[in-house]
Amino acid sequence: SAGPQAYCRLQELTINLRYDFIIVPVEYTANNCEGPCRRPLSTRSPGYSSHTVLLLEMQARGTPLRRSPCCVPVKYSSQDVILFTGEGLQVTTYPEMVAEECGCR
Amino acid sequence: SAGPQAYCRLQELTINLRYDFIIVPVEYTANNCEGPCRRPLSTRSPGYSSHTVLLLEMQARGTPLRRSPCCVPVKYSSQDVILFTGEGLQVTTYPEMVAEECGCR
Amino acid sequence: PVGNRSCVFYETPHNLQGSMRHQGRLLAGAEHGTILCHSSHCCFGIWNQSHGRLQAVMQGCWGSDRDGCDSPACKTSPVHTAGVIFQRCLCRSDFCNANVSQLGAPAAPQGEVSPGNGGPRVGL
Repeated sequence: SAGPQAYCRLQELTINLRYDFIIVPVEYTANNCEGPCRRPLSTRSPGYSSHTVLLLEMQARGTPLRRSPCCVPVKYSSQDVILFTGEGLQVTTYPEMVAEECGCR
Repeated sequence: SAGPQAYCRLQELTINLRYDFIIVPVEYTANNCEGPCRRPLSTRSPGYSSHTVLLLEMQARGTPLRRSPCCVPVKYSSQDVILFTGEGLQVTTYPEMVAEECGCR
Repeated sequence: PVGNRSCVFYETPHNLQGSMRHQGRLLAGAEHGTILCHSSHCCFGIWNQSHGRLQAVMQGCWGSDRDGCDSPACKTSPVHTAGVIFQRCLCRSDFCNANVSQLGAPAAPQGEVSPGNGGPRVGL
Protein backbone atom coordinates (compact mmCIF):
# COMPACT_ATOMS: atom_id res chain seq x y z
CA SER A 1 0.00 0.00 0.00
CA ALA A 2 1.38 3.46 -0.88
CA GLY A 3 0.07 5.30 2.17
CA PRO A 4 2.15 5.87 5.34
CA GLN A 5 2.81 2.70 7.30
CA ALA A 6 1.15 2.03 10.66
CA TYR A 7 4.31 0.50 12.07
CA CYS A 8 7.88 -0.20 11.04
CA ARG A 9 7.93 -2.83 8.34
CA LEU A 10 9.43 -4.04 5.07
CA GLN A 11 8.17 -2.43 1.89
CA GLU A 12 8.96 -3.45 -1.69
CA LEU A 13 11.28 -1.09 -3.52
CA THR A 14 12.92 -1.63 -6.89
CA ILE A 15 16.32 -0.07 -7.50
CA ASN A 16 17.58 0.64 -10.99
CA LEU A 17 21.13 -0.52 -11.66
CA ARG A 18 21.79 1.52 -14.82
CA TYR A 19 25.55 1.63 -14.43
CA ASP A 20 27.49 0.94 -17.58
CA PHE A 21 29.67 -1.68 -15.92
CA ILE A 22 26.66 -3.68 -14.66
CA ILE A 23 25.35 -5.99 -17.37
CA VAL A 24 22.72 -7.92 -15.43
CA PRO A 25 20.34 -7.16 -13.70
CA VAL A 26 19.05 -3.81 -14.95
CA GLU A 27 17.03 -3.44 -11.76
CA TYR A 28 16.46 -5.51 -8.62
CA THR A 29 14.11 -5.63 -5.61
CA ALA A 30 16.07 -4.04 -2.81
CA ASN A 31 13.15 -3.32 -0.48
CA ASN A 32 13.17 -0.59 2.15
CA CYS A 33 11.99 -0.23 5.73
CA GLU A 34 9.29 2.28 6.43
CA GLY A 35 6.98 3.23 9.26
CA PRO A 36 6.97 4.90 12.66
CA CYS A 37 8.88 3.66 15.69
CA ARG A 38 6.40 4.10 18.48
CA ARG A 39 5.61 2.42 21.81
CA PRO A 40 4.80 -0.31 22.40
CA LEU A 41 7.30 -1.96 20.08
CA SER A 42 5.17 -4.97 19.39
CA THR A 43 6.03 -8.40 18.06
CA ARG A 44 5.29 -6.94 14.58
CA SER A 45 8.75 -5.43 14.47
CA PRO A 46 10.75 -7.95 16.50
CA GLY A 47 14.09 -6.41 15.63
CA TYR A 48 14.11 -3.93 18.53
CA SER A 49 16.71 -3.61 21.26
CA SER A 50 16.58 -2.54 24.89
CA HIS A 51 18.43 0.58 23.75
CA THR A 52 15.52 1.49 21.48
CA VAL A 53 12.92 0.77 24.18
CA LEU A 54 14.75 3.08 26.59
CA LEU A 55 15.10 5.86 23.99
CA LEU A 56 11.32 5.71 23.42
CA GLU A 57 10.79 5.72 27.19
CA MET A 58 12.86 8.90 27.49
CA GLN A 59 10.73 10.57 24.80
CA ALA A 60 7.55 9.41 26.48
CA ARG A 61 8.73 11.06 29.71
CA GLY A 62 9.17 14.34 27.81
CA THR A 63 12.94 14.27 27.27
CA PRO A 64 13.59 15.36 23.66
CA LEU A 65 16.11 13.23 21.74
CA ARG A 66 18.38 14.72 19.12
CA ARG A 67 17.85 11.52 17.11
CA SER A 68 14.63 9.48 17.47
CA PRO A 69 14.49 5.73 16.85
CA CYS A 70 14.32 5.01 13.14
CA CYS A 71 12.86 2.09 11.12
CA VAL A 72 15.84 0.50 9.37
CA PRO A 73 16.96 -2.82 7.92
CA VAL A 74 18.29 -5.18 10.60
CA LYS A 75 18.90 -8.09 8.23
CA TYR A 76 20.13 -8.05 4.63
CA SER A 77 20.73 -10.60 1.91
CA SER A 78 23.11 -10.51 -1.02
CA GLN A 79 22.51 -10.02 -4.73
CA ASP A 80 24.23 -11.57 -7.74
CA VAL A 81 25.45 -9.07 -10.33
CA ILE A 82 27.24 -9.72 -13.64
CA LEU A 83 29.79 -7.00 -14.37
CA PHE A 84 31.93 -6.11 -17.34
CA THR A 85 35.50 -5.70 -16.14
CA GLY A 86 36.88 -4.23 -19.35
CA GLU A 87 38.27 -7.61 -20.33
CA GLY A 88 35.28 -9.83 -19.82
CA LEU A 89 32.30 -10.62 -17.68
CA GLN A 90 32.52 -11.31 -13.98
CA VAL A 91 29.86 -12.79 -11.71
CA THR A 92 29.89 -11.09 -8.35
CA THR A 93 27.74 -11.54 -5.25
CA TYR A 94 27.34 -8.24 -3.46
CA PRO A 95 26.50 -8.53 0.26
CA GLU A 96 23.89 -6.40 2.02
CA MET A 97 22.02 -5.43 -1.12
CA VAL A 98 18.49 -6.53 -0.17
CA ALA A 99 16.71 -5.51 3.03
CA GLU A 100 15.07 -8.62 4.49
CA GLU A 101 13.94 -7.61 7.98
CA CYS A 102 13.25 -4.26 9.61
CA GLY A 103 13.58 -3.01 13.14
CA CYS A 104 13.56 0.15 15.17
CA ARG A 105 16.97 1.44 16.26
CA SER B 1 29.36 19.26 20.91
CA ALA B 2 25.68 20.04 21.22
CA GLY B 3 25.16 21.37 17.72
CA PRO B 4 24.00 19.26 14.73
CA GLN B 5 26.55 16.68 13.64
CA ALA B 6 28.42 16.98 10.34
CA TYR B 7 28.14 13.25 9.70
CA CYS B 8 26.64 10.14 11.30
CA ARG B 9 28.47 9.36 14.52
CA LEU B 10 28.25 8.24 18.14
CA GLN B 11 27.21 10.79 20.72
CA GLU B 12 27.20 10.39 24.50
CA LEU B 13 23.73 10.07 26.01
CA THR B 14 22.89 9.19 29.62
CA ILE B 15 19.66 7.33 30.25
CA ASN B 16 17.95 7.39 33.62
CA LEU B 17 16.88 4.00 34.90
CA ARG B 18 14.41 5.14 37.56
CA TYR B 19 12.30 2.00 37.45
CA ASP B 20 11.56 0.82 40.94
CA PHE B 21 12.62 -2.75 40.16
CA ILE B 22 16.11 -1.57 39.09
CA ILE B 23 18.39 -1.07 42.10
CA VAL B 24 21.70 -0.31 40.39
CA PRO B 25 22.59 1.67 38.34
CA VAL B 26 20.36 4.73 38.64
CA GLU B 27 21.58 5.93 35.23
CA TYR B 28 23.91 4.62 32.56
CA THR B 29 25.70 5.83 29.43
CA ALA B 30 23.66 4.43 26.56
CA ASN B 31 24.96 6.72 23.79
CA ASN B 32 23.01 7.53 20.62
CA CYS B 33 23.80 7.89 16.94
CA GLU B 34 23.27 11.28 15.36
CA GLY B 35 24.08 13.04 12.13
CA PRO B 36 23.11 13.14 8.46
CA CYS B 37 23.47 10.24 6.03
CA ARG B 38 24.79 11.90 2.92
CA ARG B 39 27.01 10.95 0.00
CA PRO B 40 29.83 10.14 -0.04
CA LEU B 41 29.52 7.72 2.88
CA SER B 42 33.09 8.16 3.97
CA THR B 43 35.34 6.02 6.12
CA ARG B 44 34.10 8.15 9.07
CA SER B 45 30.96 6.05 9.29
CA PRO B 46 32.20 2.67 8.14
CA GLY B 47 29.00 0.84 9.03
CA TYR B 48 27.25 1.43 5.68
CA SER B 49 25.89 -1.19 3.30
CA SER B 50 25.52 -1.38 -0.47
CA HIS B 51 21.79 -1.06 0.11
CA THR B 52 22.34 2.33 1.75
CA VAL B 53 24.68 3.51 -1.02
CA LEU B 54 22.08 2.63 -3.64
CA LEU B 55 19.28 4.35 -1.73
CA LEU B 56 21.37 7.53 -1.62
CA GLU B 57 22.14 7.15 -5.32
CA MET B 58 18.41 6.99 -6.06
CA GLN B 59 17.85 10.18 -4.11
CA ALA B 60 20.74 11.89 -5.88
CA ARG B 61 19.11 11.05 -9.22
CA GLY B 62 15.93 12.76 -8.08
CA THR B 63 13.86 9.73 -7.05
CA PRO B 64 12.17 10.54 -3.73
CA LEU B 65 12.33 7.80 -1.07
CA ARG B 66 9.52 7.25 1.42
CA ARG B 67 12.22 6.51 4.00
CA SER B 68 15.71 8.06 3.71
CA PRO B 69 18.82 6.39 5.13
CA CYS B 70 19.08 6.99 8.87
CA CYS B 71 22.04 7.18 11.29
CA VAL B 72 21.53 4.27 13.72
CA PRO B 73 23.49 1.98 16.01
CA VAL B 74 25.08 -0.94 14.13
CA LYS B 75 26.87 -2.40 17.16
CA TYR B 76 25.72 -2.62 20.76
CA SER B 77 27.20 -3.81 24.04
CA SER B 78 25.51 -5.16 27.14
CA GLN B 79 24.96 -3.61 30.55
CA ASP B 80 24.95 -5.15 34.03
CA VAL B 81 21.85 -4.30 36.05
CA ILE B 82 20.95 -5.38 39.60
CA LEU B 83 17.19 -5.93 39.92
CA PHE B 84 14.87 -6.60 42.84
CA THR B 85 12.70 -9.59 41.97
CA GLY B 86 10.34 -9.23 44.90
CA GLU B 87 12.23 -11.90 46.83
CA GLY B 88 15.78 -10.80 46.49
CA LEU B 89 18.36 -9.20 44.24
CA GLN B 90 19.29 -10.54 40.83
CA VAL B 91 22.35 -9.65 38.77
CA THR B 92 21.33 -9.48 35.11
CA THR B 93 23.29 -8.60 31.99
CA TYR B 94 21.00 -6.99 29.44
CA PRO B 95 22.14 -7.25 25.83
CA GLU B 96 21.99 -4.35 23.36
CA MET B 97 21.80 -1.59 25.97
CA VAL B 98 24.76 0.58 24.87
CA ALA B 99 25.28 1.88 21.35
CA GLU B 100 28.94 1.36 20.44
CA GLU B 101 29.12 2.02 16.69
CA CYS B 102 26.93 3.93 14.25
CA GLY B 103 26.13 3.53 10.59
CA CYS B 104 23.76 4.68 7.89
CA ARG B 105 20.96 2.27 7.00
CA PRO C 1 44.59 -7.04 33.77
CA VAL C 2 43.55 -5.82 37.20
CA GLY C 3 42.76 -2.10 37.41
CA ASN C 4 43.74 0.19 40.24
CA ARG C 5 40.57 0.34 42.26
CA SER C 6 40.00 -1.59 45.48
CA CYS C 7 36.48 -2.03 46.78
CA VAL C 8 34.84 -3.85 49.65
CA PHE C 9 33.27 -7.09 48.43
CA TYR C 10 30.22 -8.63 50.08
CA GLU C 11 27.23 -10.56 48.71
CA THR C 12 24.38 -11.59 50.96
CA PRO C 13 23.99 -15.38 51.08
CA HIS C 14 20.19 -15.04 50.99
CA ASN C 15 17.96 -14.55 47.97
CA LEU C 16 20.67 -13.44 45.58
CA GLN C 17 20.71 -14.64 41.99
CA GLY C 18 23.94 -14.13 40.11
CA SER C 19 27.06 -12.32 41.28
CA MET C 20 29.24 -9.30 40.52
CA ARG C 21 32.37 -11.29 41.45
CA HIS C 22 33.33 -11.38 37.78
CA GLN C 23 34.08 -7.63 37.79
CA GLY C 24 37.31 -8.02 39.72
CA ARG C 25 39.78 -10.28 41.51
CA LEU C 26 38.94 -11.22 45.09
CA LEU C 27 41.79 -10.99 47.60
CA ALA C 28 41.62 -14.10 49.72
CA GLY C 29 41.78 -13.73 53.50
CA ALA C 30 41.01 -10.02 53.59
CA GLU C 31 38.79 -9.14 56.55
CA HIS C 32 35.79 -7.66 54.79
CA GLY C 33 36.52 -9.16 51.43
CA THR C 34 38.48 -6.94 49.12
CA ILE C 35 38.12 -6.97 45.38
CA LEU C 36 40.47 -5.37 42.84
CA CYS C 37 38.39 -4.10 39.92
CA HIS C 38 39.31 -5.50 36.52
CA SER C 39 38.48 -2.59 34.30
CA SER C 40 36.61 0.19 36.08
CA HIS C 41 37.46 2.62 38.87
CA CYS C 42 34.00 2.34 40.36
CA CYS C 43 32.71 0.65 43.51
CA PHE C 44 29.04 0.07 44.33
CA GLY C 45 27.04 -0.63 47.44
CA ILE C 46 23.44 -1.67 48.14
CA TRP C 47 21.90 -1.58 51.60
CA ASN C 48 18.50 -2.65 52.81
CA GLN C 49 16.99 0.07 54.99
CA SER C 50 14.41 -1.02 57.52
CA HIS C 51 13.47 0.30 60.95
CA GLY C 52 16.12 2.96 60.60
CA ARG C 53 18.91 0.41 60.22
CA LEU C 54 21.06 -0.25 57.15
CA GLN C 55 21.96 -3.83 56.32
CA ALA C 56 24.54 -4.36 53.54
CA VAL C 57 23.23 -6.60 50.78
CA MET C 58 25.83 -6.23 48.02
CA GLN C 59 29.16 -4.42 47.73
CA GLY C 60 31.76 -4.76 45.05
CA CYS C 61 33.21 -3.46 41.77
CA TRP C 62 30.89 -1.85 39.24
CA GLY C 63 31.69 -2.78 35.66
CA SER C 64 31.75 0.73 34.16
CA ASP C 65 32.89 4.24 35.04
CA ARG C 66 30.14 5.71 32.86
CA ASP C 67 27.02 5.00 34.91
CA GLY C 68 26.95 8.04 37.18
CA CYS C 69 30.06 7.07 39.16
CA ASP C 70 31.29 10.63 39.72
CA SER C 71 31.44 10.98 43.49
CA PRO C 72 34.51 9.87 45.48
CA ALA C 73 32.20 9.20 48.46
CA CYS C 74 29.18 6.92 48.82
CA LYS C 75 26.18 9.24 48.59
CA THR C 76 23.14 7.02 48.39
CA SER C 77 19.75 7.44 46.79
CA PRO C 78 16.79 5.37 47.93
CA VAL C 79 14.45 3.21 45.90
CA HIS C 80 11.13 1.81 47.16
CA THR C 81 10.20 -1.48 45.66
CA ALA C 82 7.50 -3.92 46.83
CA GLY C 83 7.53 -2.43 50.30
CA VAL C 84 11.32 -2.64 50.64
CA ILE C 85 13.66 0.37 50.72
CA PHE C 86 17.14 0.01 49.27
CA GLN C 87 19.86 2.63 49.54
CA ARG C 88 22.43 2.41 46.70
CA CYS C 89 25.51 4.27 45.56
CA LEU C 90 28.30 4.21 43.02
CA CYS C 91 31.57 5.89 44.03
CA ARG C 92 35.12 6.16 42.82
CA SER C 93 37.75 5.94 45.52
CA ASP C 94 39.31 2.97 47.27
CA PHE C 95 36.87 1.22 49.64
CA CYS C 96 34.38 4.09 49.26
CA ASN C 97 31.59 1.49 49.33
CA ALA C 98 32.51 0.28 52.81
CA ASN C 99 30.02 2.67 54.44
CA VAL C 100 27.37 5.16 53.50
CA SER C 101 28.79 8.67 53.78
CA GLN C 102 25.62 10.53 52.88
CA LEU C 103 22.20 8.91 53.17
CA GLY C 104 19.59 9.82 50.58
CA ALA C 105 16.21 10.75 52.09
CA PRO C 106 13.58 8.08 51.29
CA ALA C 107 11.14 9.54 48.74
CA ALA C 108 7.44 8.55 48.59
CA PRO C 109 6.92 5.14 46.92
CA GLN C 110 6.63 5.50 43.11
CA GLY C 111 3.98 3.77 41.01
CA GLU C 112 4.82 0.16 40.24
CA VAL C 113 6.38 -0.24 36.79
CA SER C 114 6.33 -3.81 35.54
CA PRO C 115 9.29 -5.00 33.48
CA GLY C 116 7.05 -5.56 30.46
CA ASN C 117 7.28 -3.32 27.44
CA GLY C 118 7.49 -0.38 29.81
CA GLY C 119 11.06 -1.28 30.78
CA PRO C 120 14.18 -2.63 29.09
CA ARG C 121 13.58 -5.67 26.89
CA VAL C 122 14.17 -8.31 29.49
CA GLY C 123 14.58 -12.02 29.32
CA LEU C 124 13.06 -12.38 32.80
